[in-house]
Amino acid sequence: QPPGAPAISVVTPYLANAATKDVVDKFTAIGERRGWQVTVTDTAGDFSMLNDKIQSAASRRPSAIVLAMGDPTQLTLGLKAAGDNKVPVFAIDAAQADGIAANVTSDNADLGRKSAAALLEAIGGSGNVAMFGHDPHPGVRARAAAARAEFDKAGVTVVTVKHVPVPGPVEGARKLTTDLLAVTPDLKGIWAAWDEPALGATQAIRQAGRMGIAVVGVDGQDFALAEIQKAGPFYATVKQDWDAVALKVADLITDQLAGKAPTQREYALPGTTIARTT
Amino acid sequence: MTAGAGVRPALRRLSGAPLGLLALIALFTILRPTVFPDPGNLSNLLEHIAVLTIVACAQTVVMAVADFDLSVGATASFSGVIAAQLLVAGWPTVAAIAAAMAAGVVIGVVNGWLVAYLKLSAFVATLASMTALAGGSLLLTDGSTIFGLPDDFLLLGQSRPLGIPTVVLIAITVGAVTWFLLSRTAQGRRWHAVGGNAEAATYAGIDVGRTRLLAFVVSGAGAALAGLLLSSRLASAHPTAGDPLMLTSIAAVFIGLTAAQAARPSVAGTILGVVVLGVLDNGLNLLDVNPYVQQILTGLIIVVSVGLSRRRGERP
Amino acid sequence: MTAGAGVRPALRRLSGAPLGLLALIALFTILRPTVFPDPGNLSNLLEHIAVLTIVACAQTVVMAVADFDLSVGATASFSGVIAAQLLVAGWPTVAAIAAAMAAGVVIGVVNGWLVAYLKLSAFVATLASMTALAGGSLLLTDGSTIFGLPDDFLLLGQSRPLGIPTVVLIAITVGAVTWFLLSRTAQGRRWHAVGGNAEAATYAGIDVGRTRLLAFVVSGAGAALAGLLLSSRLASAHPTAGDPLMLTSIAAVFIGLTAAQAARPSVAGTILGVVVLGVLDNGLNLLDVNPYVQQILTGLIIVVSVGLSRRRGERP
Amino acid sequence: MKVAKSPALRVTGLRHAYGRHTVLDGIDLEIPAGEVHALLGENGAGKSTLIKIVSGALRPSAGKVEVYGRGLTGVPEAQGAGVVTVHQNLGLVDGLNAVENMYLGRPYPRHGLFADRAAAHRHTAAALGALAVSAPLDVPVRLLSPVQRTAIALARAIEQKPAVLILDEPTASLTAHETTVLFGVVRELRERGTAIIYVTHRMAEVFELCDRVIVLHDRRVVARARPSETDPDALVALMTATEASQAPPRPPRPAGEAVLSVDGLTGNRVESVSFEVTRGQVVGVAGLGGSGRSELLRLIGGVQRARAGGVRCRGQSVRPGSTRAALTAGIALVGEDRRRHSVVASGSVRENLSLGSLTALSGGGLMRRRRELALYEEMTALLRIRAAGPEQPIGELSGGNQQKVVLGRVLATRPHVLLLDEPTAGVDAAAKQAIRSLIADLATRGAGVVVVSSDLSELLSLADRLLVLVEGRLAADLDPRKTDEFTVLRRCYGGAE
Ligand SMILES: Nc1ncnc2c1ncn2[C@@H]1O[C@H](COP(=O)(O)OP(=O)(O)OP(=O)(O)O)[C@@H](O)[C@H]1O
Ligand SMILES: Nc1ncnc2c1ncn2[C@@H]1O[C@H](COP(=O)(O)OP(=O)(O)OP(=O)(O)O)[C@@H](O)[C@H]1O
Ligand SMILES: [Mg+2]
Ligand SMILES: [Mg+2]
Repeated sequence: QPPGAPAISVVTPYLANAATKDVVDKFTAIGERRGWQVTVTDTAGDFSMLNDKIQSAASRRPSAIVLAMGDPTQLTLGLKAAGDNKVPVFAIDAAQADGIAANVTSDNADLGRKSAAALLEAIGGSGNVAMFGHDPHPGVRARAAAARAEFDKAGVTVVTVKHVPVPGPVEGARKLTTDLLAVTPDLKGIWAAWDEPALGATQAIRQAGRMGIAVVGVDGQDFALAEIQKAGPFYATVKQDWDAVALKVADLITDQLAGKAPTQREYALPGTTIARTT
Repeated sequence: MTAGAGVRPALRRLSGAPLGLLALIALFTILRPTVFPDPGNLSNLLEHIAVLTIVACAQTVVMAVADFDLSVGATASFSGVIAAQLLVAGWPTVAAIAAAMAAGVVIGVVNGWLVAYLKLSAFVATLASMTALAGGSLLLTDGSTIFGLPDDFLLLGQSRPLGIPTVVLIAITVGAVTWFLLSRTAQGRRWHAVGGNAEAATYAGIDVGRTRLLAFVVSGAGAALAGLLLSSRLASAHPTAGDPLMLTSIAAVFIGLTAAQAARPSVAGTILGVVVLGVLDNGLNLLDVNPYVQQILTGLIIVVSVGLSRRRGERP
Repeated sequence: MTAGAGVRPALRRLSGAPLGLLALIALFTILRPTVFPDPGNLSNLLEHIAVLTIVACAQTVVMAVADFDLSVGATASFSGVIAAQLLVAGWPTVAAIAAAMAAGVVIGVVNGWLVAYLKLSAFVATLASMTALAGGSLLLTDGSTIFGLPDDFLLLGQSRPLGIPTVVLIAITVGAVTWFLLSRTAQGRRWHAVGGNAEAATYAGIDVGRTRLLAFVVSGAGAALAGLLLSSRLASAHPTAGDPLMLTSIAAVFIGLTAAQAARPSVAGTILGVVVLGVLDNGLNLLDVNPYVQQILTGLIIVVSVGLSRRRGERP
Repeated sequence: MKVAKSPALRVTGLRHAYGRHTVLDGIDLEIPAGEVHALLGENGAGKSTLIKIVSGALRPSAGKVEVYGRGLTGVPEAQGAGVVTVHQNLGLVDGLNAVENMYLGRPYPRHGLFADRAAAHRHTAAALGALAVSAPLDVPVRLLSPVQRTAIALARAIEQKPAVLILDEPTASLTAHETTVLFGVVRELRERGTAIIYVTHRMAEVFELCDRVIVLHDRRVVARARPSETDPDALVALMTATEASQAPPRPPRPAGEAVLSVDGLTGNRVESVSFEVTRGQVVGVAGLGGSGRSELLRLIGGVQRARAGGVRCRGQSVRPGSTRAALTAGIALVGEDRRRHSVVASGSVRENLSLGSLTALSGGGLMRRRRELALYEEMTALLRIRAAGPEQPIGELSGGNQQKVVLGRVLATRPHVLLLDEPTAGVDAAAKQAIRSLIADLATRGAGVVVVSSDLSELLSLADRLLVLVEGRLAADLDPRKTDEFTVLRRCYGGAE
């Protein structure tokens, strides 16, 4: 990059997560094509450090900071430092908050609703379902809330809500499912907040031979698509449009560089359901 | 003065040990009389603890030499990633497995060398290799999950000859081999002697450095095997899949030590620890309590069940 | 033989210790000559390591009695959650802080009681309380972040009287107090004595149980303080905010031990360890390497810098 | 001035059992102020157990302990009543330095509000000086020699101005010089009215120092006597309940070929030491504390790497700095500090015995239990080890019996050269005799033996040749049959011929 190229700092606590990595890579690629100097920093789940990283980034006065998938309520200190240094912060899949110019996200409520709808379709609109979530993650939490509302509306019983351990979500969900199957003979579906626990659930169901139980996930990761193609328990996933998200953020930054502030505080982009039937 | 005086306290010590476990089993059997003692559930339970058993046995060896290995989880993740990448790149299954196991052995040698010859504390050395390996796994996979592994590789973790899962058979074998190594061979004596008093071991003509290094090699190999089974079971390799094994494997060894009031780690104690953790997890899942309450209960029950297993007596 | 014979090796030991750190600093100064040694960056660095310093100092006390405390991270999270909930419920700031600190002390008493009197191994006891506390924090917050804390509470972690962050001042105070406790008071000598040889301590009339319990109380209180600072800094309380402190605090003590080739934990060594970790993190960030590669480098550099600090000599 | 002899310590109806194994039963003692009572008994007779009870560290199964009429229950109470103990294992914290150990469990002297560390330092140096020992005060005591460590433990006890002082084998690792100084200190304390219990396995000390002798055997006190009313043989007979047999003086052995050649060996303290040991020869090494005797053995045995010089065993040069290489070549070493160098406390008696010859006791890497048990039987019989069985944790054995297990471990390697550092420290009279005849026996069968001992009379009676180390250098090569203790001691101090 030529000297004087706009510097963009990307910070995230979740780079070990495939979706995060995916969208960050896409954004980086777009940015570099536009001649920006993009740096990426990960804190492996540590929010205190994430604040530190935003502060450090801010003190270097980049053209913009991009926060990928971090809960902004825990980042007031970093966001304040960015504000003090007049560095705009754009968020990917985080949330609206003071100090964030705009948040571009897959619409988590939409993801929740669409995935719930897919599961309802798979189980024929009635029966018992279980939900696998991870509340400390705000996006996942929002999805789960929307899905729950959808199930309640359809009159489907949510027999249990499980907390998927991170790290190790696949194996964790697999064990949870095995135990769940032992106590719930009439289970018809499992809703997972993202694809990895859905994969674990699928494997447990397959091993138990209860092939009638349907599973849905969210994210549209490659392995999920592969599972769906097998026409096994993994019925559907809702793909987040990371290309669109990355592009939108890049466009907002381009505008910002041209002196145009974003018109909205949040841009929520819908997801696409990928089901066996589609 | 007869041999009885020495044997009896040893027996007493052993008989006290599984008390907490029995209480746990009784509790879950009462609360879930149809589901918990069901053979299907028990077989599930065995399958769930198989991978941990392997890592915990390997950890027992390192802890017998009074060190510990924080890198087992990262090694397991790494080995799974290596195997998966080679398989996806078209290597034959056997070659990929061999390469992953070799990686585990190399990691063990490096850890062992750092601890035994560079004299870093085991915590620092294995924390460093844990960090580096975690970075390595992420770099190799680019943070994502590798899938599409060939069917013959999946047999390792998913087949059930005669209805018994292969992973369980492998875990039993690893347990038996480790038990045999630690308590029936000259090498096992060396490990225990170095762990008990390294200086005395030196005076007795034992090569302390080599003994210590070998223990890390065992744990590296054990962790690599666990990683292979994990990725075969999950039909995919994730760069952090093995990470939870670190803390739980050490916990299993310590629970065994504490419950059996033993002066040194033993495979029997470790397996007791693994089973306690496994039963607890399975039982609480079956009870379907709130997942957060389940964590609270896990903590409390570990204390109570391990405490129950103890009689008044010395600290291990 | 004169006293000189003893002083010189001690000096040599000390002078070797920061070698790795100096090498690290030199490296980053050469690679990033304008940014790294900049006073602004160094002040940032201090602020970043402040919370860890507090927890690591508390951990040093527990490790001086030859135990360790895995629950410090969970205790920090828990204390932050307690304070935040009480604040949101309208308690005065001082009362909420007092309650959170009291929670830390109670946790310390429970841990200490389990280890010192129920004779559970420190690993099992503090792992259990870590698990239970993690569940407790999640239950209290329902897994989400508490925010909207009053401004006077935020002063604790965010104010900068005379340009120096309050957290740094608090960390310096905690470091000084812990150093004084450990190396200048009778209680400190009791801690070291129990850690060095509990039997000899008993013979010398030291109440080993109480001494051990007190160490856990210190670490509980230190962790609670760290949790308060953390949630004040983050202006919010998250149920897992403090978790990473567990491994890093133990790592800092061990790095200090290994690098200084000391026989027992010391506050000076621990702070060396904290600074090594802090400089490493800060420097690698400034270099802008791929975050996965950064993890790999972190592992490698820990080994090299700690290894560099060692001369040929005894194992700590 | 003699203080009136009121009973300072009274023990009544004391019984103690470890599990079902009763070691003390119906013990009554009365120690008046201003008297030194020797406590004798063979290894495992229960002396240390009795002492742990009196000092409050161990709760008895029955009976009571009173000091000046006050009943005692724990260590703090006992210390409050003025009972001070130097335990057999010294009770030092290895990682702490001499000053910190000196004030273990006690506050430092004060200077106004603050602890006066300089004064603590000075007191420690002075207290050690009073015992004629100097030691670096600011290194962990684990780096110090046994003499220095013993001195620290003794100095700490004496500093506390005890009403009742209990010394459990204080001279086990002291040389003649420090022993003499210690006796002076003990006599002084006696003059000041301290009641003293003195445990020893050195018969001469009983007659030199003590006012009374108490003999423990088979859980009970079997004799109380004035030294003037008895003699060493009678005491040994009481302790072992057998007739004492005097070992016949050894015939001189003809020199054979060299089994061990030490050539210009140099370590930290030891400087270019050369000598040869021939087949069947017992070489004694004498020297003051810190003269480098232990280091010499460590260098030969491969525990420490020599800075210069080499070692050959039966003509083959031995790879330096490896105990394994030394052992393979046939050189076996017993270290001087049992707890540090010898015992794996977490293991059983059987495992500790086997440790030196794992290869011989295994086949294809697999331990052969039969062979191990045979070794256990052989060694317990040969060395008269008192253990409850092969599986008993070695930590439960008395100090002397642990030492015998370690000797057994080394004998099992069938060494050509045996290096023994203070082999009879803490070993009872009968076992001492057994060890001596064992050494003689080994020599007769062709092994070369190098013995370091602070017990000069023992060295003189045992050795065919006596080397004297002064400040790490070989200062004299004497014929034990043509010299006496006084001459040896004079040479140890660097005196010329
Ligand atoms: N902790 C213990 N548990 C079980 N038995 C023990 C324990 N400590 C000592 N014993 C046994 O009690 C007996 C007395 O031991 P003690 O240490 O009092 O002997 P001692 O007279 O001091 O011998 P020595 O002269 O060898 O030091 C021995 O048979 C020993 O094996
Ligand atoms: N690791 C060490 N570091 C520093 N000094 C040491 C070390 N080991 C031994 N020394 C010192 O070296 C000297 C020689 O020690 P050595 O143990 O060989 O003496 P010794 O003749 O056996 O005397 P002792 O009767 O005290 O055992 C002693 O003064 C001892 O304090
Ligand atoms: Mg004794
Ligand atoms: Mg010596």
